[in-house]
Amino acid sequence: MNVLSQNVALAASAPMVSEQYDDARQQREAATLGMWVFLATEILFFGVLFASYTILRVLYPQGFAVASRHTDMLFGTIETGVLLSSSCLIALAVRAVKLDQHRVAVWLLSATAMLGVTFLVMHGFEYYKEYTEHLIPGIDFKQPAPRAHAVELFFCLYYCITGFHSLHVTIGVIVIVVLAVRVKNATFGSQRYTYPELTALYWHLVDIVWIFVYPLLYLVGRSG
Amino acid sequence: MSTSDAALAIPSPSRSFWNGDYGLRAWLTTRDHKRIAILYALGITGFFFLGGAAATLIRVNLIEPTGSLLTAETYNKAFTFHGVVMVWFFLIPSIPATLGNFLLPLMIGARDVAFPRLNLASWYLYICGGLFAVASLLAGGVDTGWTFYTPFSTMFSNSNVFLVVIGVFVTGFASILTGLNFIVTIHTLRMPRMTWYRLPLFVWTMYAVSLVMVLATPVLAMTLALIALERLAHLGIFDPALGGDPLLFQHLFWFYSHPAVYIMILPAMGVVSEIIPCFVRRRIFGYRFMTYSILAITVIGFMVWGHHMFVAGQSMYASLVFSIMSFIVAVPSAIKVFNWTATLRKGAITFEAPMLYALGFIGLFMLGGLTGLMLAAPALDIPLTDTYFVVAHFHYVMVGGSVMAYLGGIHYWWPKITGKLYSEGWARAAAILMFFGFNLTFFPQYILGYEGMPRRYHSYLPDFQVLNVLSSAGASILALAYLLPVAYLLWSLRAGAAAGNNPWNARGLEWQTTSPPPKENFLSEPIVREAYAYDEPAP
Amino acid sequence: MNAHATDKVAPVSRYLWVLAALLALLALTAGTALLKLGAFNTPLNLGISVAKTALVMSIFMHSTEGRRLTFMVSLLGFIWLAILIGFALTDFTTRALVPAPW
Amino acid sequence: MSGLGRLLTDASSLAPQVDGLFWFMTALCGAVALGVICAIVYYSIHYRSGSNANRSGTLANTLPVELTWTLIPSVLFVGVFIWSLFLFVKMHTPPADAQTIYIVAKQWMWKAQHAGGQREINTLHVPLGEPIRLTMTSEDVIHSFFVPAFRVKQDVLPGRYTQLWFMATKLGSYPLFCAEYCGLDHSKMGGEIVVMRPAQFALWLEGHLGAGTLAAQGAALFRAHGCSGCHGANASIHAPDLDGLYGRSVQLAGGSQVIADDRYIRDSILLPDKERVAGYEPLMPSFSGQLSEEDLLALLAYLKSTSIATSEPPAIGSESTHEHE
Repeated sequence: MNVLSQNVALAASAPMVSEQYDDARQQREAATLGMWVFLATEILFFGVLFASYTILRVLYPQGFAVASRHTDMLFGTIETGVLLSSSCLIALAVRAVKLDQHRVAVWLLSATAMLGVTFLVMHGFEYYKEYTEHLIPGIDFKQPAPRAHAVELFFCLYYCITGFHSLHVTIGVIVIVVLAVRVKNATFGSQRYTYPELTALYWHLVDIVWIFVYPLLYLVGRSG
Repeated sequence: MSTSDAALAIPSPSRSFWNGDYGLRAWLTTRDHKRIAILYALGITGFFFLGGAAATLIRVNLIEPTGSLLTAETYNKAFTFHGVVMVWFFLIPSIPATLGNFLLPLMIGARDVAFPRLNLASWYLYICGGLFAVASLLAGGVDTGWTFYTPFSTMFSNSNVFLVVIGVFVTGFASILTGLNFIVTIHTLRMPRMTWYRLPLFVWTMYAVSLVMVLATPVLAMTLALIALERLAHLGIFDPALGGDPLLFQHLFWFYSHPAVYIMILPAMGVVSEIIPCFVRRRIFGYRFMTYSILAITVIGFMVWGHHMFVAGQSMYASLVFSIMSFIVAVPSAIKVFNWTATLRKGAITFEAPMLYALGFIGLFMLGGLTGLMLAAPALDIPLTDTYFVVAHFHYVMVGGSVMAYLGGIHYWWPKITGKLYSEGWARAAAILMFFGFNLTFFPQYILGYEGMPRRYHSYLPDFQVLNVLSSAGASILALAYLLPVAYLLWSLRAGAAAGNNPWNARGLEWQTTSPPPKENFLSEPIVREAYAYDEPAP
Repeated sequence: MNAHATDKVAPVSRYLWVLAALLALLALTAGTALLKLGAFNTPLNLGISVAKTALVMSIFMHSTEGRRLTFMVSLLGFIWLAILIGFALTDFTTRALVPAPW
Repeated sequence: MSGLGRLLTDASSLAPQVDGLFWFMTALCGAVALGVICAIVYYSIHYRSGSNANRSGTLANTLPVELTWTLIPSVLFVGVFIWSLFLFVKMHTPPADAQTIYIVAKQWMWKAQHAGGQREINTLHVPLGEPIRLTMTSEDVIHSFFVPAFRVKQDVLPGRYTQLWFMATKLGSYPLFCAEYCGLDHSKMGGEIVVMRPAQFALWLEGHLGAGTLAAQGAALFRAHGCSGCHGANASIHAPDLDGLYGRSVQLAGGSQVIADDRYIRDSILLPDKERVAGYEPLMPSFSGQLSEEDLLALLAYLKSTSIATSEPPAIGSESTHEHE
């Protein structure tokens, strides 16, 4: 992510069009397309975890339902709301940049980053709670039967998925903070908004991943 | 013909991309796609000979049924290193990262790729991953085989699996970023009149291969990351002792590693599609069908991975689905072979070294492909899989196919890249030697496999010895044939005649600039016409 | 594309409405998860997730507004993930059927 | 090449059929390859630069040609696929009257258990002309049971049973290989399959009797590990009666049904709560780690034997047992 966004960003924010491009429009199209291709690879990075989840859930349907009930649905739901809201805010921030409303954009970006941090902090609490409940596979996993095996497998995936996702949130927050600073310095505006747009695309993808994580990890077997 | 217009060329060495900023620092910070291609070529050549050294150990060990040269442990580490290095550090980046990097912008009339800085970053990732692989060797090697099957790789192997897995993970990012770069380049940086159906087929294959790299490599990277985590934290997703499923690993692994075969062979098809029309002096037969077949291979190639798992304990029904898909994906490959052959008809064929490599490619690739068809039939795959039949099959495709095409491409574009002509006689001799050495090495392995000799065997029944000795004899010829080009190509840099801008009188935009090209690729705007317009005079 | 950026900016209300819809879908998915729907819980949850994703991609990410290429690329990752999961499931869902039905 | 003869023997009922497909495809592929190579050589000579061949009249419309060489291979491929499909299904479907022999693989040896309790390592004796089903599992990593002369191969996985069948048709001994890379001594993990006349095989079985039949060993384990304490006839705890369980359809607590086959019984011993029978409390502890793979197979043989005694279809794998008791 870093290499790409920096590269794309530098290409987009450079005062002149890079030598390989004919004009700014071509450069912008290239950067946008590059970001979308990158997002496709991100989906497949997460896809491995989702595929593993699907297969293991097919093998242990009831075990996964039991395991899912160990997660904190209230936290999960609030976290989802937080990410959805942050997604809206960053979309509005890009809109503000395009309208040269720099102060508004900085505020919106700061709020987005704050929501991202909120998400991470809440997740930290969740991890702590699971630690106290001995739900850490391989390190400290003590669950009474029934279905301890499947519960352990579920939590393997739980940590891989949420950990990998939190890594993305962390990177996103950093990128957004950098963006906010640069918007404050009026680097971007109605004539140059590729970098803000690409940052937002990335953040939306992080949100989309969570939209699927939420029902798959938190909502299985809630009714049973 | 080959030097006819050398006299007309205006040698302008001061403007070439080789000149200008000299020095290590200038090269290591370059953003010029042509210099990055040279950097890749150096890395790839190094890894090719490293992997080749491992292959030499393997073949020498197998001369005797008891395998007396190496211990079983060293042998296992040798074939693992051979596989890992040849697949990820030679074959995958070979044509795309060298010839692709060099030629793609030239062929579409662009000044560079879309993200030059990213391009350089890819090279650093590739080298960094390679260093991890070499470090794993220095630390004592890895004994899992390049396929890292679980639970052996996660719970049983005591070797440096972690290091090599990290190496492949890192180099995977190089692959992904190169693919991303190429896709964006082809979409946005084509010259105004360079429409999709005027693109040389090499560019089409670069586009297809980029799609595969972008869509498959992430799956490998994450799967290997999970392997690393299983070793570190005993996660158990792939470990049956903890309720996981080892076949899940195989599915994820082959979801990448089968399309990876197309990463290796599609660019080779692209190179051959450039060489043949040039030396036949004719348009390629069925250009449109060639593009459709490239796309068909790309997409359907993602739906056949289960044919690696017919005896692995996969459901019988899944095997049948993957089997029919594997037969289907063979059709577009067959079309390509027929079209290349049909291109020869009514031509005026000359047999310079690149053409010899291309013809060798067709023969060897066809044999590899047809035996692949036998392996796609699950009833035949049962006795043949995991034997030398499979080893022979994929070496025909990857070495007989990809490496022959890579060398053909290097010879074809060498005058463009370096501005020098190599010794045609030596080049032809090497190509012919390679063809025979290759067949002597690998054809006996088909018979060995049919007789039932399993692969990855450090020692074997005496019954198999005659064919193994033949194979090792072939390998020594092959090794010599691979060393020859290094010698005469390097010699040409010193003593070769000036090549001129278009020594083969080829079409394609890359031949309209100087040899070697200037840093900005074109000093004057090239003229775009249909690809392979050999029935019209060169512009 | 050459036009000034302000020409094609959607009103703020549109974003807020979409957020409201997303939060409503979130409430719906959390609520129905607590109902005993048997085998239908998961498909319903996933259906709602797809709807949410469609909203985010089309409105927030503008995936349908620019070039058609962008839209196609935006689907690429999902399609390939479907290939991965779909073909892998052909194995895991039919393993128990050992004897052939014919 | 003396080896060719020994190794290429078609010593099972499946081998000639596999060979038939193999040689058909070899001929087909060879014909295609030969055709293309001949075309390349002919064109290369005839249309070499400077020859006075007629070069006029190149095809303007290539579509018909392209379609021809798209459709013909497609039809051929589908034909071969269908042929292969029927053979593949046959190779996967053991005949109903096949005797079962149990195989346990470990780094780096093959252990076999006959129904009569006879055990052998790295050698497997089988009777001529009788279908044999191998039920196989691994104690550690993935191995693969490969007998080239029979043209059969099947990976052997830890934590699972896979099966393979063959019917030997020629007397003699044939090499057995491990075909899936399994670590240090992978290449040494072999042995031989000895095909004997049924009468001789019976004698061999008699001469190698172990501690009772496999089912009897299983019954002993059933008592020793306390299984009978709950599942036995006079047990005070409410646990399902296992007599005649094998092969029956079981109603699970989740509402679904499952056939009590090898996999189900294995999983129920090791992961009792994975698929619990409807109407019983989840009281059974996991026996994971307490029973070796061989013990599990003995228990399986015991449960099967109770099923055979009570159900209609005659003895699967118990014939030899009765003969020699």
